[in-house]
Amino acid sequence: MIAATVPVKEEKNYINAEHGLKSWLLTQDHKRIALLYLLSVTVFFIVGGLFAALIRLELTTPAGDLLDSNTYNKVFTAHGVVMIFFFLIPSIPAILGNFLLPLMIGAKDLAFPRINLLSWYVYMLGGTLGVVVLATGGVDTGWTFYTPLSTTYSNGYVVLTAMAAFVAGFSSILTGLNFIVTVHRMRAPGLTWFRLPLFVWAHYATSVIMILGTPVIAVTLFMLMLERGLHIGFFDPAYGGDPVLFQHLFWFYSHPAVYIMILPSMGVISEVVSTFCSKKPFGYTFIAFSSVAIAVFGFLVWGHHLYVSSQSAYAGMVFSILTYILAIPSAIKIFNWAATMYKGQVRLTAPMLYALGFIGLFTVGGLTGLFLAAMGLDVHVTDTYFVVAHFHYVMVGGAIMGYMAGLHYWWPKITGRMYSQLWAKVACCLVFVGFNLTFFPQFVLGYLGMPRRYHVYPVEFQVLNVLSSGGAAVLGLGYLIPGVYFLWSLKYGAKAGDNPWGATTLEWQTSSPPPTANFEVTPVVTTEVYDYSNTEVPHIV
Amino acid sequence: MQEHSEHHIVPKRVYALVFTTLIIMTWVTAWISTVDLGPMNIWVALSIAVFKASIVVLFFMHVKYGTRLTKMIVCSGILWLMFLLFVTMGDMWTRGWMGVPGR
Amino acid sequence: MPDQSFQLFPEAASSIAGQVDALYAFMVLISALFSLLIAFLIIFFAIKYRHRPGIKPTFKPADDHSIGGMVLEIVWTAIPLVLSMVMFVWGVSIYFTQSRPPADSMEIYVTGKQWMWKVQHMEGAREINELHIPLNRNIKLTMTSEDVIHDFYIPAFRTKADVLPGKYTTEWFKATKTGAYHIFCAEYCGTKHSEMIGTVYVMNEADYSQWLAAGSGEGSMAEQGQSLFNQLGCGNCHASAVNNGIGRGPNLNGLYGSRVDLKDGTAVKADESYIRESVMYPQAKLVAGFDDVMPTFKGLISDEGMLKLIAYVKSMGLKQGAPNTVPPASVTTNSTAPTAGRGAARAATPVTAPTSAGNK
Amino acid sequence: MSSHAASSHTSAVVGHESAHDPNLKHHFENADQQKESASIGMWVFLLTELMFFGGLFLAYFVYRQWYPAAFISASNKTDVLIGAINTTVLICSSLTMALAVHYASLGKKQLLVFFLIATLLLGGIFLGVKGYEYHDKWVHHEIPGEHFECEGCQDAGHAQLFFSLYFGMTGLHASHMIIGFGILLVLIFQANRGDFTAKWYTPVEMFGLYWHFVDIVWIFLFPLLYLIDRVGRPLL
Repeated sequence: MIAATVPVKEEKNYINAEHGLKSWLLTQDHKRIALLYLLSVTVFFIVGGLFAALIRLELTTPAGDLLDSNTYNKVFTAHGVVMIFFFLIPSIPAILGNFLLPLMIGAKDLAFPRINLLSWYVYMLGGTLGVVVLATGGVDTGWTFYTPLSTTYSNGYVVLTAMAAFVAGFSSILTGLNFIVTVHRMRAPGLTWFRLPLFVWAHYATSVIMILGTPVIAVTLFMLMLERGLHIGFFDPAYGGDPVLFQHLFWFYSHPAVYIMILPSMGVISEVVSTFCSKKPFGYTFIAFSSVAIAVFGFLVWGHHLYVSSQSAYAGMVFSILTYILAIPSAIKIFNWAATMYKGQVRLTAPMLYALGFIGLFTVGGLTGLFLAAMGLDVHVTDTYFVVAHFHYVMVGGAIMGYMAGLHYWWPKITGRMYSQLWAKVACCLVFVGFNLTFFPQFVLGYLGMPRRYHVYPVEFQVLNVLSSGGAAVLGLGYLIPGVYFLWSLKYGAKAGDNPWGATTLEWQTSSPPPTANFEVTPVVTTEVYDYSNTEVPHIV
Repeated sequence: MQEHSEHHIVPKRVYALVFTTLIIMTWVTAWISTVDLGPMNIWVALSIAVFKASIVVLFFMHVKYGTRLTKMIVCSGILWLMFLLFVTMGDMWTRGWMGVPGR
Repeated sequence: MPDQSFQLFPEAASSIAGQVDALYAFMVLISALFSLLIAFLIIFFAIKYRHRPGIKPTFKPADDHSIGGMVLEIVWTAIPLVLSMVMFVWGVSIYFTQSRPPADSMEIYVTGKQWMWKVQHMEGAREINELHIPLNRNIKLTMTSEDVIHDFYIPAFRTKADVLPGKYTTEWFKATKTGAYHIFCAEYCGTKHSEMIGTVYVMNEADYSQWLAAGSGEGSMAEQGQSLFNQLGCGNCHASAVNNGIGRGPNLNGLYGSRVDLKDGTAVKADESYIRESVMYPQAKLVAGFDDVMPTFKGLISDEGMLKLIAYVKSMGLKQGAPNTVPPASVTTNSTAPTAGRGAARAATPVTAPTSAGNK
Repeated sequence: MSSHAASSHTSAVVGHESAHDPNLKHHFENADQQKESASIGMWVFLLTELMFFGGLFLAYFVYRQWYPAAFISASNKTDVLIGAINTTVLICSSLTMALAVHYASLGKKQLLVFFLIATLLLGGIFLGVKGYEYHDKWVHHEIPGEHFECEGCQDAGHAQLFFSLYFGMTGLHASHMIIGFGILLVLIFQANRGDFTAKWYTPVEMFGLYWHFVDIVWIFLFPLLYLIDRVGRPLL
């Protein structure tokens, strides 16, 4: 679709511009760094997935017959740490955001390409530390590192694990910093704030959380390391320290971190839904501002994790009402996406299926969050499988569905190749069915009272656990298939055009894959970003 | 939106004034800690510190002459720090208010 | 043994359970309605407005205005907001019923440690990983932990509370059905977290008294607390139910629940946590009018021993039934008595040096 | 925007006119954009630094509120004279840093180098004095942990929290100073080599922001750690 005024002179693109390992490891091209992230994040996704498989296998029987208690605890800790710090948080921002942000705003690169590369190395350093912990015996604190268990009683490598998360946090800070400066200063001429794609708005909001929240978890882990390693106590009740203070500090980051995971997904969904309905997103400004509202108010609700932890009941009430208010921007997004489809030209391609799956699952995830925000109900269901089910609906049903939607949507742009729509849709359906089978029974289990992080459990919970494990197998298969057809497409996939979906955002105006400099000429934007009036609607099914 | 950061040369006189104020305030805050102010002690000390920090930010760090964006960034930093400090302290201050033992 | 048959909904065996279940049912209903609405809309639109090549779209950009963009935004902001405020108020009102123990509650003390629950009844009976309670009585648990954070959770009663080291938290319930129900530790507490479980037995009043009588050979908690009190030499300085002290420390009669004026001009309510802190960190909150002479008893008293002392101090505040039954003389013969463990063994030090035992 | 928008792309190429500026990175359109980006980036970074210290400040406020007696008596064990002198030293280094930036913007190389070196020396004095204080605490067993002692402290049990915070906060501050020290060495070398001109001295300016930030942290640490209620004690 690149216009006639800007002919593509040669086949050179960012992938074949240079060759050799060194050209990748020392690259400052945001697109190549995105691919480095894609590779490493996928490895951690597989590792985290294997731990999940072990957990579900163990829980098929009430007794602890596959793993001993200590190993089981290390396995779920590893699953949590790997999935959260090394997969979910970097997944969309560092891969898709990195690749697309400059393209979408018509820039040649992010503001600080070297810092971008540094962030990948910092991430890899954190990842390496994490792998060292896993290889040398793991840690059993849970990903929440609650004191005094982590500081005094745990028998694993707490300091090293905290160090891994600490280091990975800096990678996230560097990415967020880069995005903020880029959005402020690198936009193409004419690209005003309200012409920005919603994906960019979502990433801007995410970056705000990254740079303001991450340092707090960093200093919390710093204190944790001092206490565990050097006995310089900050939280130890033996000296009058307060373990609840640790929980405040921890959740000040870790609750907004949920929005680091979900906001970029929401950005993806806005793009995908708009493109495959060939229609400007309904309520563009509402969606854009709801992202910012979530980023700001997301910082004021963390105490809803602490209703039963001896936090003041008054503070609990304030956190509860703020949580309910925070639910509104998410609801607004969902309604706007649905309304975007009204009178659109809907094409149920693979990315669109994932996006619709996202809307459904995130709705359930969000609504069950309301259960947990209700103080009286939370007292019963907190720390049970209800919570586990809820946050998996948000993180797997939400964040990962959105990630898959984005990967399928921009795959032709990233690689210049098409994958099989049929297989992609089959995989999407498997993921949807498998996911619900895995996590819906956990809501029931949670209300029955099965606490989370239980290695052995009373026999009456077995049926639901077996259902859940069965679903996990289907879900795992659903995630394996894309790996196959994506790899297949690299060699055998049909060449994708510059704009195979009929999208309007700037990244589709350059070639697929884009050249190193992104655009031959810096684009000048003169119209709204979602103007479909002159775009052909390709029929893809 | 795109304000240009005009190359603003701050006169040396301003630096000298700020510096002198900082030094004086340092010794004032040290002295005032020996005065019995009861619970106001910490608030007086913090107010002096905030004043000192403000003039460093405004003049040494040139925020007074900076763009609107820089000012916004500084303000949002302060706002978020207040989120962290006051919301958490809010928990500590309101323990026991609602007649729930231990909470 | 709790019921082991397959269930989809937990047994409701406490006075609060019905209220929690009602809110749950309401929220399930609202959630189901919204989820189905969204699911219906996206499926319906996906079919109705599917792309058909060659057919011109009926949509014009102005259509978004014709279906009332702003009005819709307001509607779908306002409706969820109103519903969520209902949930908020409802949730809070249940929470306060659930977490404020009624004044007439029967007290039971719980100590968590990796990985067991130790229960002390006021009458003296003690049990591990089991909790026997009478039917239809308000029960208040006062809980603490010896090591990490635990959480005492009884699903059938729809209630739980974290159990923290170094402070006291509470939980109350009124069981409405006899039977046996699960106790779970709901806060991850290390290797055998999932084995830190127990059973609560709800019994008829008669069965309960019988059970209680069988297990209280060591005297009531307050009595045990009194002997510990004497052993540690607390009475040398503090006036108590049986002793006038010498006034170096505050009078403990009627202390529990009262307002204590502190040296720094502030005041605190004398609750369990305050009493504990005053024994472990005597200088942290100095009482107005007294000198800083009391040594710390940190490391000399076990958490269970501390609970007994608290039970004794509480009993001094009561108008009647203050246990004066144990004469101070019996202390010397009581060295193997129930405080047990490291606490009592090491408690010898302050006793042999009573002059150093100051007060607060 | 596809063909419609694409057709409206002007063919006027922006971004090549300043290609001769060796300090302009290829992906920026002009020097102004580059400088602005660096400045925003630095401020955003300082924002994260602020939140980073914020966690420790929060812990400080919570425990000070809970254990005022312990905090007063433990804080009274610090040496105000040394603290005040060190504060003065750090403020002086902030002044020299501000002047370094000032002369960099005027393109006066000699004065730039002079004031950078002055900043380095003052920073060094600060760290030296801090080291002396740490040593003193070490000698008096005031390091939290097994051998902790707090002679004459009221509520010694909780006083340990004060010293944990003292070392946590000043240690984190000192580590920022040490990092700054390293960067200063590089800047002095570059300035001396003549890398900076009146048109381009961004690294000096950005480092100035960092150095002032570290100064601000100390401006808060000094009253919070050294000056809690010294009523009835001599000033020095």
